[in-house]
Amino acid sequence: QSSDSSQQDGEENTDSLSPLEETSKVIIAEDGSASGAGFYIAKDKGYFEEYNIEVEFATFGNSDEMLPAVAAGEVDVAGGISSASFFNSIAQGIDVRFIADKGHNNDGSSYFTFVVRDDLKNEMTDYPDVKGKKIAVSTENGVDHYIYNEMLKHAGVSTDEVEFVLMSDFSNMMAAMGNKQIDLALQIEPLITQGENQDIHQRFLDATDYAPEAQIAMVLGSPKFLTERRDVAVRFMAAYLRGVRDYHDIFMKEVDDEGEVVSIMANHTALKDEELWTEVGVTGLNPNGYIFEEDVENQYQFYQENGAIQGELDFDKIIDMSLVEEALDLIGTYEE
Amino acid sequence: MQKKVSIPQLITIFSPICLLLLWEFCSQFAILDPRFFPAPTLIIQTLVQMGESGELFTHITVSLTRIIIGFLLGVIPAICIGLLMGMYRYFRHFFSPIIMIFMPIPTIAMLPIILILFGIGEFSKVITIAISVFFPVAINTAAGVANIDKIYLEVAKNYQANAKDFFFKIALPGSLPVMLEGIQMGQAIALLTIVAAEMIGASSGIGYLIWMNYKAFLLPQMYVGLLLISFFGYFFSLSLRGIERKLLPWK
Amino acid sequence: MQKKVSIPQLITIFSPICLLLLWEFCSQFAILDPRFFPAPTLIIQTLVQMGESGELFTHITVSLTRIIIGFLLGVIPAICIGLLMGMYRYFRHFFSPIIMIFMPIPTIAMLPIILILFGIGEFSKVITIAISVFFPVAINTAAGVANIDKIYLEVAKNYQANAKDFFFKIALPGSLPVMLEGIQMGQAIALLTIVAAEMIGASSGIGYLIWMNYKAFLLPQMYVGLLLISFFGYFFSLSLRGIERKLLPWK
Amino acid sequence: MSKIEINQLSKKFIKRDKFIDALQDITLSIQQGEFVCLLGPSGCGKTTLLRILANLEKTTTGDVFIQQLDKEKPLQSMVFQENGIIPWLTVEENVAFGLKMRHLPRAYIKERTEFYLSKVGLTNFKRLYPKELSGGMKQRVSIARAFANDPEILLMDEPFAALDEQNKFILQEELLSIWQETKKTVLFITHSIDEALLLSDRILLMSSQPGTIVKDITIEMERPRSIEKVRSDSTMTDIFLDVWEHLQSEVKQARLK
Amino acid sequence: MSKIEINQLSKKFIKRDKFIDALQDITLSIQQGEFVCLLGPSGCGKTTLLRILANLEKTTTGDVFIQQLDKEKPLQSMVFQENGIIPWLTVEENVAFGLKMRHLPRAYIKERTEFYLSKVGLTNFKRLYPKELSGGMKQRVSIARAFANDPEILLMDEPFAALDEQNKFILQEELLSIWQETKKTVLFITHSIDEALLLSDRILLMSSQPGTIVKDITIEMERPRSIEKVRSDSTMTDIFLDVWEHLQSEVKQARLK
Ligand SMILES: Nc1ncnc2c1ncn2[C@@H]1O[C@H](COP(=O)(O)OP(=O)(O)OP(=O)(O)O)[C@@H](O)[C@H]1O
Ligand SMILES: Nc1ncnc2c1ncn2[C@@H]1O[C@H](COP(=O)(O)OP(=O)(O)OP(=O)(O)O)[C@@H](O)[C@H]1O
Ligand SMILES: [Mg+2]
Ligand SMILES: [Mg+2]
Repeated sequence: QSSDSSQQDGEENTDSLSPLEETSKVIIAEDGSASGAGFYIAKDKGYFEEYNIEVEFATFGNSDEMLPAVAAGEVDVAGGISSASFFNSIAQGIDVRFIADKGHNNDGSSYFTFVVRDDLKNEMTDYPDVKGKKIAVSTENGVDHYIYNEMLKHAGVSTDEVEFVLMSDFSNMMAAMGNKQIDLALQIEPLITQGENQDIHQRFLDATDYAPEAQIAMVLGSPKFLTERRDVAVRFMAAYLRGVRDYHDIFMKEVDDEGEVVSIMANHTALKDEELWTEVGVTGLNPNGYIFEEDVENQYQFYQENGAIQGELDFDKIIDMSLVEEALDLIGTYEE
Repeated sequence: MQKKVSIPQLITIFSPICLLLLWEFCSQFAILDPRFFPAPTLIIQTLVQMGESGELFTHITVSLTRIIIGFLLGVIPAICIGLLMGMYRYFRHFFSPIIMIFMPIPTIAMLPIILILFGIGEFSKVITIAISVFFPVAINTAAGVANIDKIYLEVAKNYQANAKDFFFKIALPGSLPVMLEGIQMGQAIALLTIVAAEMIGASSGIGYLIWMNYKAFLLPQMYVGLLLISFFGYFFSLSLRGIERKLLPWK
Repeated sequence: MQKKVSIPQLITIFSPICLLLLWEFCSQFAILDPRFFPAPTLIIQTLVQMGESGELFTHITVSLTRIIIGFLLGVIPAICIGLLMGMYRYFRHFFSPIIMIFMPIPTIAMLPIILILFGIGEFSKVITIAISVFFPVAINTAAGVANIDKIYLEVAKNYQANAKDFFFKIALPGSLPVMLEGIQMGQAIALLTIVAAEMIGASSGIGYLIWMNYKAFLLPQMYVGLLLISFFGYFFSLSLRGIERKLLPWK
Repeated sequence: MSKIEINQLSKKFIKRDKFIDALQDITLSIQQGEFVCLLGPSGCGKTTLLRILANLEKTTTGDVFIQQLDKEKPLQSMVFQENGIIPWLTVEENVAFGLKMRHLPRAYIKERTEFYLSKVGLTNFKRLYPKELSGGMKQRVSIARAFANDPEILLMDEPFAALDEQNKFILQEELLSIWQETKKTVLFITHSIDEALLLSDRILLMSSQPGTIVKDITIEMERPRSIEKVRSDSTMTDIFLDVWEHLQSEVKQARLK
Repeated sequence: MSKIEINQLSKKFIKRDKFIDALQDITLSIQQGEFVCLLGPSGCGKTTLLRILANLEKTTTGDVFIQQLDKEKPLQSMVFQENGIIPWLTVEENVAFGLKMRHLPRAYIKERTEFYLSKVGLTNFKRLYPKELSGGMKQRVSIARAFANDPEILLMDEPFAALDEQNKFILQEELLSIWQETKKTVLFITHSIDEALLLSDRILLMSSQPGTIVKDITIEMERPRSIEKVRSDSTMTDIFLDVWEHLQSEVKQARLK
């Protein structure tokens, strides 16, 4: 279509993508985490509405529970943490695709990183110190496990030299820290900041040290949504990316919008304290929507080595950036 | 006289207050870690704040609707199947192994199956509650019918009751006391299941309140949720006892 | 004669088989989505595979140990407190509101508190089970004591039984039938809780098997876990009925 | 033709692969309006015989026949020993039970119920549940229920066994007075010889297991009878001692076995 | 000095803020070895009086006294009306219950238990549970338990009320035979005048509520007695009719109230 629009700023280009003639509803599965920023902002700022798209959020206990919902066609789009279960479900014929970035770490202030128990913060200063420690991770054969493994590799410590503790919830880790049951945990924002403020734990270095391009969360699309409702999907993606860009402007470029975005975030996530939003390490969201494809493949390798994968996969089919590209064509590429 | 009667009542009121005071004390003096066990006063404060904003009210109505509908949806078929099981032994022999097999399956493990079969709408939440309520009620109803003194069956037969009369005059009222015990249990289970039920694509409700706030580690808010569950548990129990007294004037 | 007796047994065996065949059929012909409802034959295959590798055996022993210890840890204090509640009314008035308050709190919501208080070791898993077993057993035991016919208490008094004899000869055996009903229920709840219990830092066990495989979307493996839970539920139920018959030769 | 006709009846029970001969070769006929008492040692099969007549048990061989004069009327109604009244129905509903089960017109049911309630003196208690009644009152309800149903014959299985002597007598008097009004055929089981003497036109004496009828005694004392008269009458004392001796020897024989 | 001494005893119950006068101004004394029957209309307070003696109820005014000749022996043991034997103990354990509660030597308990089991003819049934026993056998257990406990006095509250007439008589005979061997003082409640005539040395007749003792009848008929003798004896028939009349008028009065 219009290749000239790619040179221009997104804001001015909305008219090139006309609103739908009939209002269309899109159901988004969410787990209430901050990485859904793109969805929240696009909704509250009316970007979806501009395209005559009505969105509805369905909240799940965790991202794995969304899979059956995607497969059953109950939701069109889901935001999920990368894990073996995605690959397995795809191998089993549940045709979900990774369609955009929904979270990666930013240098120096990772939103998903290791924390160390408050009373150990002085004795634990560098990676080799993790030897012999109890480390809590929230899933086995998920991105957490992958990052944990990367960290150990980086530290030069073998998996036998530390104790892997599987804890189903990040909050359980807080509790276990308080009870001195674990020494380290792979924790997520805003709990990292909350825990720091309550002297439960402190950040332990930064995840970008060993996994700079880890793809933590992704936007998933149901194939039906991507094919049969392509016109809706394109507009959806365009609105999403506009939301992500607003987010990027505020949190990465520190453009001032008088707190509108922050209050949207506080409204949609469990972090209600708007002050804290200036402190937390926010998730990185690619304003152009692309994901770290290579890292996704690495993760897949890792899960496969662990024997957690059943069946073979065709990555070209899983990672589907065509929607992002189509949307970028329409609203233009974001320039840093 | 008057004084004597109220000693047990005094104790009944005194015991939870006692517990609360102990908790308050331990929390204030950090014997229990106040980060994890916020003082009751703080929880009450949070409750009031949440109450003022009105959001609490929505959560409560949403959950209560789910609990009540789910409860009814579980209890009604349970009573029907239970009565049939009690009355016809072939029915009993057919259903009891099925109940035995499905009963031990934990609610959390059923969630994905429910999701696939019933989607993510209200219905799936309600059905989660219904399923967990179903088993104890069905079992107790069957036991209730089986426990009806044989002599009443013979009286009915001797006085030529037809099947319908037999059902409504003998089987149903006769099994009611044991059935109501099962319903009482079902009520407790309905509440126990609300958190799990509201893990399926919910965005409001007391269960949602509890686990969302736990995930966000906002413990006072989570305790508010627990407090509400407790309160409704107590309230439902008492209401059911009241209904029981109405339904069983002959006990 | 011989043939007549086995008709109910036939039905009892027939009904789950019927269900399995229906499932197999629906799954094979994709009436039920086979990605979510793998055919029973596939599940059995998976079971055999997992069994051969020996890992299954570890999971089973680990979980059974937890269930049994947790069960005992819940049942024993429940019986003691239940007996005291049944025998002394002040005790009853003191404890019943506390039980009423804590009973409706869902197990999942208790996990963080358990974690704080008891850590992530074996003990916390066991205590999760124990807590959920505690309530029904305590309530039933108290009801059991309260239901002992007054005449036996008077016989004991008339024949000058002392407190200890009264406890062991009258209160305990007299409340046993109702208590055992509570224990039967507690057993079912212990199994229902194993998944939740093994969410606290576990790395083996049937509950772990279920939710890990669910999280990894390995559904046949998950169903193997559910199958095991079902099996043990059935098995425990039957065993308890057997024990009941031994303990209550006078019923 | 007689009202009740029993022909060569015998009944066997199966209990743990063993046969129990409960009744053997019973043949008897009872006339319209007769009050017949069945007396016999415990376990001789009295209840079994009654249950066969009440169609709650099948015969093994032989047959029973009850003459039906009015097609509208039920064949028989039973007064059970104890606990026969239904605890979840009020006194009134219990009395109306048989009529309701036959779906008779409401007004008729009401009228009959009121009538028999007043006959047994329970009008003021009609809204109560059985748990609030004494043993004697419960049996009154049971009797009123059976009479209200207006059956061809009445079967009574030790209706007064659980009552104390004084209450028993009051109920016996009441039963007789209702019986004399309605002239129903009654088959009445009892263990008490005095009761049988007071109530019956005929006493059928049974042997212990297997139950057969060994004596058929006609009581000719005029009515109304009273305990005082029964006790003072020497023929009655003779019948008492005769029956007593028979029962004692049956019971003692049974104990020796 | 007499064995049991009751002085100006009265007893009030409180029921829904109303006082019930159960017993009023009872004064009586019973001699060592006497067999005394307490007869009275239902609800006159017989059980209440027995329960006061059994220390299961307190007096409102007045006092009771039981003479204790042997410090080792319990003051009293009770035979309850029905269901008094404990269902989760075997026949043997039930009989030994009182002795066990007093923690007597094992061998002694065993010997006493065996003795009374054989006395009531239950030796072969000693390992059974009560549910497997007939009503008569249950009451035998209850009687054996009370006698085995060897108390100063025995209290019996209508022990045979639930039995049929023939079994009742057998048990009455057995009770008399044991009583004659042991010469215990017995206070026995019954509704049956025949039973009282057969068993007792003395009949205490009570009025209906509030219970007072209105007659004290000494039965002088020689022992061993039998129903036949009682029935044929004219003095006995007179006593019977006398008591009967008294009870009937009490019961009828009570009904009119
Ligand atoms: N359903 C049954 N199954 C097996 N045996 C039975 C059954 N009903 C009765 N019997 C046996 O049949 C015999 C007669 O029993 P039945 O109840 O008729 O005696 P009865 O004369 O009424 O005794 P009672 O005077 O004690 O009431 C008894 O030996 C009893 O054990
Ligand atoms: N615990 C109690 N509370 C209130 N009233 C009672 C209590 N026990 C007995 N009564 C009343 O005291 C009176 C006497 O009762 P009791 O049981 O002694 O009579 P009884 O002569 O044994 O009668 P029965 O012959 O029916 O056994 C009755 O009116 C009864 O209602
Ligand atoms: Mg009978
Ligand atoms: Mg009494």
